[in-house]
Amino acid sequence: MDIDLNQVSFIFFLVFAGIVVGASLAVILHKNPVVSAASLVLAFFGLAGVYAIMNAIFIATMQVLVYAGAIMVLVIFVVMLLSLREETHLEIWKNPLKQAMIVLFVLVFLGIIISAVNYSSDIPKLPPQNGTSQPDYAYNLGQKEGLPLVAKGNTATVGAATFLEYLLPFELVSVLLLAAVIGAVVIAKRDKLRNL
Amino acid sequence: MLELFPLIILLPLLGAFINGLFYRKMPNLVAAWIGNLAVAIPFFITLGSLFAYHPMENTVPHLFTLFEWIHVGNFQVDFAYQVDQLSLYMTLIITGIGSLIHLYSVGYMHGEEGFNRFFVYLNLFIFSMLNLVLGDNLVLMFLGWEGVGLCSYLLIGFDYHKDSAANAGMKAFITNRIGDVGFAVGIFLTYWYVGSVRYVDLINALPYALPYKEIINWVALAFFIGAIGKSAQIPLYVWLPDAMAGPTPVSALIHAATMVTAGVFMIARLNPIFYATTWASDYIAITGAVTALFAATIGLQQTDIKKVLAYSTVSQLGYMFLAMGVGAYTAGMFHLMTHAFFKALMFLGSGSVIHAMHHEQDMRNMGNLKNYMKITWITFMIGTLAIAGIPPFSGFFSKDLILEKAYSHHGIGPILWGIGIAGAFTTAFYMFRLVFLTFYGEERIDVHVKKHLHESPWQITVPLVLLAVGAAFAGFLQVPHILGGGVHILEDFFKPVFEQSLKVADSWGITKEPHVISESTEWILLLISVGVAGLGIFLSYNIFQVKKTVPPKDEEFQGMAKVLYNKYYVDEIYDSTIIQPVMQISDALAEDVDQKIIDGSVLGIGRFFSGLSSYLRKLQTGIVGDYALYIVLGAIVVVFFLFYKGA
Amino acid sequence: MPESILSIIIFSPIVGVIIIPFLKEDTQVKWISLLVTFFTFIISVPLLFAFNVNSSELQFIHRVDWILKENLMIDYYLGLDGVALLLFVLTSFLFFLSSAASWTYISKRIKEFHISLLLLEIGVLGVFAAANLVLFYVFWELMLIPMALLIGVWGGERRVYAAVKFFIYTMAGSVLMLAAILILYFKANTVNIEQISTLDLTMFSKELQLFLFFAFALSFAIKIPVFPLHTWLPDAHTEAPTAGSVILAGVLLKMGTYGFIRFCIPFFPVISLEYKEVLMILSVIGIIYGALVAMVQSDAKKLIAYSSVSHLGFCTLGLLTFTQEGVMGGMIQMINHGVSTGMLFLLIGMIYERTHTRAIVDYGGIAKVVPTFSIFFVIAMLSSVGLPGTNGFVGEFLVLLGTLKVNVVLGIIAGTGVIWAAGYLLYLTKRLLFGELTNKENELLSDLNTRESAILVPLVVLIFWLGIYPKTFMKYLEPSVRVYLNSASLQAIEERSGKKYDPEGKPIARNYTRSYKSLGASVSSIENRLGPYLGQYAIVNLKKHDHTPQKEKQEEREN
Amino acid sequence: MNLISGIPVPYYLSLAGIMFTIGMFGVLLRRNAVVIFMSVELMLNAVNLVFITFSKSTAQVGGEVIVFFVMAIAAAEAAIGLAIVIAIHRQKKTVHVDEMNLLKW
Repeated sequence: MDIDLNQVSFIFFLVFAGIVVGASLAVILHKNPVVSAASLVLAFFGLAGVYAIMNAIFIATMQVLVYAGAIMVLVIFVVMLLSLREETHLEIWKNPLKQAMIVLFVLVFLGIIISAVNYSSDIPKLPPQNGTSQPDYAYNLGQKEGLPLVAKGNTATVGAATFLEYLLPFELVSVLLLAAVIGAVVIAKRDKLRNL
Repeated sequence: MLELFPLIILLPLLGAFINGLFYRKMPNLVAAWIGNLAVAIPFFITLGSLFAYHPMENTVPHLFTLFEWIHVGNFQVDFAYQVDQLSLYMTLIITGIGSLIHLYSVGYMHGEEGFNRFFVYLNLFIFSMLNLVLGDNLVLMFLGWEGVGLCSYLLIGFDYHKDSAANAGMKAFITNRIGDVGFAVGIFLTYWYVGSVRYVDLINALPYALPYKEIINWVALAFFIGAIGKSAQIPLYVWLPDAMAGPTPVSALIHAATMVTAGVFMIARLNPIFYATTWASDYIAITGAVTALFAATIGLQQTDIKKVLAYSTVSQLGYMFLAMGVGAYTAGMFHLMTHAFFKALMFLGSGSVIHAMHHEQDMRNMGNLKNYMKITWITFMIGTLAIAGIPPFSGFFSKDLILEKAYSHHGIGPILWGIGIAGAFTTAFYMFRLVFLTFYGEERIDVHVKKHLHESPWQITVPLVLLAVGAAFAGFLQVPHILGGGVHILEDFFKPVFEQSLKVADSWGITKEPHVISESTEWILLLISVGVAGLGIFLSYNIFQVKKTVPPKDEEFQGMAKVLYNKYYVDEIYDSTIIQPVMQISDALAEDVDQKIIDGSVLGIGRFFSGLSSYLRKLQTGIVGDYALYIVLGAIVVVFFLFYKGA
Repeated sequence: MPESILSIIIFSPIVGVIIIPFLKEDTQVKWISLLVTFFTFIISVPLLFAFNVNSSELQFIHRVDWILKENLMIDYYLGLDGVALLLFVLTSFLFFLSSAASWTYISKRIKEFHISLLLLEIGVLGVFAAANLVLFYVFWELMLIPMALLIGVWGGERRVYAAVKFFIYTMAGSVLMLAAILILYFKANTVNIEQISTLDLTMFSKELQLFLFFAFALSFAIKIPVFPLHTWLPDAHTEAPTAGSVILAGVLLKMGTYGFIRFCIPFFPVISLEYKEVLMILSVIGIIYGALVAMVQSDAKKLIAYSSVSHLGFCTLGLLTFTQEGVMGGMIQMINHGVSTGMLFLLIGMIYERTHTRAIVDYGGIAKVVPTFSIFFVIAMLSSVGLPGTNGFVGEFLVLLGTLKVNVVLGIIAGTGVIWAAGYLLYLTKRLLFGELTNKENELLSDLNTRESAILVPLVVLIFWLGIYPKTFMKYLEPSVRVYLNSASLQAIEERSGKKYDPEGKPIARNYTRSYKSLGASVSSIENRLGPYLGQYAIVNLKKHDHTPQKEKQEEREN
Repeated sequence: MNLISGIPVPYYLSLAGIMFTIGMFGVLLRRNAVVIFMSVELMLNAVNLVFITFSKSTAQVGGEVIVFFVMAIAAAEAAIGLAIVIAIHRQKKTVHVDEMNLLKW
């Protein structure tokens, strides 16, 4: 049963990974930005699948909602807004030296990453602490009426960790988002402000 | 009286201080009174102290301390003073002749601009000079030593608006400074070898210094360099003739009677060192003898009355050093005193002439002044006879004593004597040349000047007369025993000062046996010296009185006379061999080394980096993509480094 | 005296910095600046009386936890020893005079000028009072910026060039110093000056000691400046406004020599003894070189700037003799140079205010027009020449005395520096004051007014005070001299080498390194102190018994 | 061998690495600012994957929380970045980064 399930999840992993890689390549290789954006959405969906396989349900959901939904809509919206015409050919850097350098650097980078991955095969499993993720999600919230109060399940655990342990970063991020909203409005606005 | 001794030092300072603070508002008369009293009172105190001290019996110096000066580790120097025969003797000369010259200045400087300022400087000079002679340690002597140098600088440059005076002052100070470095090095060496700079300690340390016999010579030589500078000996004498740019009382006081003899005094004061020298004293004697003759020859052709006297001063100082070099300290000090009298007298006399002639100093424009200025003429004659060495005037006794001692000196004695005799002849000749050109012969005086020509006021003539008395009779303090049994007051007077060092030097076997001179030899020497003086006077009479020769105009000097008139071109030689090269080196250092090499290399580092960055900034294209590429490059390096380190 | 007296003095100029921006009138600004600097000076004077001259410890200590004491061990720690005390008071005094001297000299941006001046005062005072390296470094850098501004904003024609040069030069030095401080901190785990002075040296390898010593030495040598690193000085001095020049010459250069006294030599005695000849030779070159170059300068301020190179050469030379006489001379010379060169710069500034030219040829014969100025100038000049009776003599004489002991050749060469000094200074005086009045414009010069004379008179008093009764000042320096000499002695090196026992198996006595206080023990003879480091050109004394003073001798004889 | 849902950890990491590299290619090669922006998103997601992977493999929940934050920051970045693209397009009528070299001087 276990083995079967693993085989199934492995097959799913391969499928989703293929989607991610293929869609990613389409993002950077297609000359039409609209197609790129659509491919990116696809890649995000694939990635959400991978997350799901990893049993990170909350993040998988957020991936679909925030990335594939909100952010990509914004991107496509901008593409449309700017009415970027389909480019006649794939616009890349003209300088062959630069192209060679780019390819070389990136491949070197890839090599380093792959070889680094080989070293990561035996990451020590830390003893489960307050926020464990496997085998069952749990977050110890303290005591209530003498009984331990525990958050259970992936979403509950992540939520508990976010609002207990990472409350300050969370609040800072919210401030950052606010600033980004205001900044985006100011920057994207027409020159009226400048004339004030 | 000895308790009042601090006053001797403080009064001149006080005088200078008061006059200095209020010199712009003070009436001339008040300033003159303050200035004169500040020197006259110390003179009388000194006179009283002399008797209170009982110099003929007392052998222990009277020491007193005013206050602490510099105390560092072993180096203990105070404002402390030593009264003994030597310092009393010098103090008497300084305050005595100083008072007369102060009085004289009242008349001479009358109506001059800066009258008050003049007395400030004079009092300051007396103060420094007293520190020089009275200090109980070398550093205090050095204070006086440089202090008199400063006053000399200020007084030579008294008419600072004249370029020549300002330059002469500067020349005097810097030349003296060269000597001062020698003096300072001498002090340092003394301190490090002896551990003290006090004279009393010096004398006490002498018996233990036998292993350092060789070094003592070097120490003595260092001090002698100081003496060369201050006392205008070869090769540093060049400042003294130029110093005549100062007012005449200054020339009389500083550049004849007192300051320039400081070198001689210093050797006498440091007798523990100089007695113990083996070869250095010969250098001193030779330097002295050569200077005596050399300066005298220059004096032969000078036409400026003060320049003649200046060279004669250099020459007479040479005699004193000759005496010190051959170990005849009493003789040197004796000549110092007689010279102070007759040279001060002659300078003041020349000042009287110059004053009467409205600042005319060229002898070619004088003549027959004896009819106009009786007192000046007579007193001047006495001085001239004294310097020429005609008995019974003072110069005869002192010069004769020096020549006798030189002759009897071991080894090179007779040669020194020969040079001395030649100098004596030259001296007699040029001094009478001066007299004949000035006071006798035709009148070559400018008509405008002649109208006002008259004898000087009493402030000028009284000092002249008093000095003339001294110049005439001071010699009887020390009379050779072939002449009527002999008087040796001075020798006995100085005995306690030199005795102790002499004993040590004797015990080391340094004092060489002098040639024994028989009485007849002594007579011969005496007659020769009087004879050459007479010969010099006769020749001079023949040329300038009988033939009425007058020195030609500046550009008409010929041959040797031209060389002598131009002082052997020594100034020019110094200028081209020392001053110009130094200036050129300095120029080269300032322009090439400092600006180009040192600053250039510093700026070069800056230029290197700005050059480098002009290449590096080409990486800064401003295109986002390029920066992204650099980020990747940096990431590769960082990851690679971490990876390498982890592996 | 309150515990925080030093902090109060150091930061009292901040009052002015706060008030001045709110003032409207220029006169008010000047008055406030003058009052604040005067107040700073007045409250620093009692330190002189409260100072215990028998103790070599730091006094008036003010200590507060500063940066996370448990973890970093860096505290706010102020204290003064003798030499620092004199420089501290001199600083507050010269700032007061500078503020007064800028009364009419500065005509633009008066507010900003006085703010910079006051900030600079905080920095300089702090440098002399800091008792740990981090604090020292902070003040050292703090002083840099206002000084660069003073030169760069209120200077002459090439002011920006001079300011940048000054800034970069000093920065280049202080970067190395920062590196050395960090290394010291990480190795020794302390930045406390007292502790480092008695530290066990075995934790540093010889090479590291060499690096640390020269990192400090280079930084200080630039500041002094020692011979080949001096080229910023003439430019900075020439371009700076009067107040800037006075402070630069008066106290800023002293920070370099002070650094040698407090840091370089006590920290690394082995290296300083081994390399003292090198630094001595550089100092002597500086003396002669500075004097020769000064001789041919045509700009009066530049001339005096080069004379500073020469005079500071005497300072470092004296310090490196390691004789009592030389070190005392070097320290006294630090004060002297501040007084006499400061005064010369003040004077040049005063005449510049009237003529707006620094070229010497534009002057000549002005003594008749401005007699008071001339008197002051001649006094300052003579003090700079080192005439006995003035301050310059005491310093130079002692320095040369010490130098001759340890190295006869260098002593004599350095001695000739005195001749050159007379040369260039007299030549300058002659060209400025004496001779015929060549420039017609100068006939209308006005003489010094009361304010200007009042600035100069205290300096004249100091010149003669230091020259005639230097004991007043030397008594403060004596403990510092003892600490300095003992810390650079064989015994101290032995004690700091980590050995517990000497070759014979006896425990090594910790005479000097028990605590900082023990460094102030009385000084033994130089032969004992330096041993083989004394060098081959040193003079050896007569036998010991010749040192007994006259009095005892007499008693002996009577017995 | 460390497994997550039966799949070895290096698989996930390799996938992340490949994704990151592709994103990097996109950033470096493309000139269209919008596409570059999308490539950056790809890279961000690759990093997110790594976070999740380690979070799971070490049994720490913190990684997942961080990913959540990264998403929020990505949203903020998207807002600002696209606003800038719009502003630049309005000024220069182009979204090609090689024509925007204002970062010099």
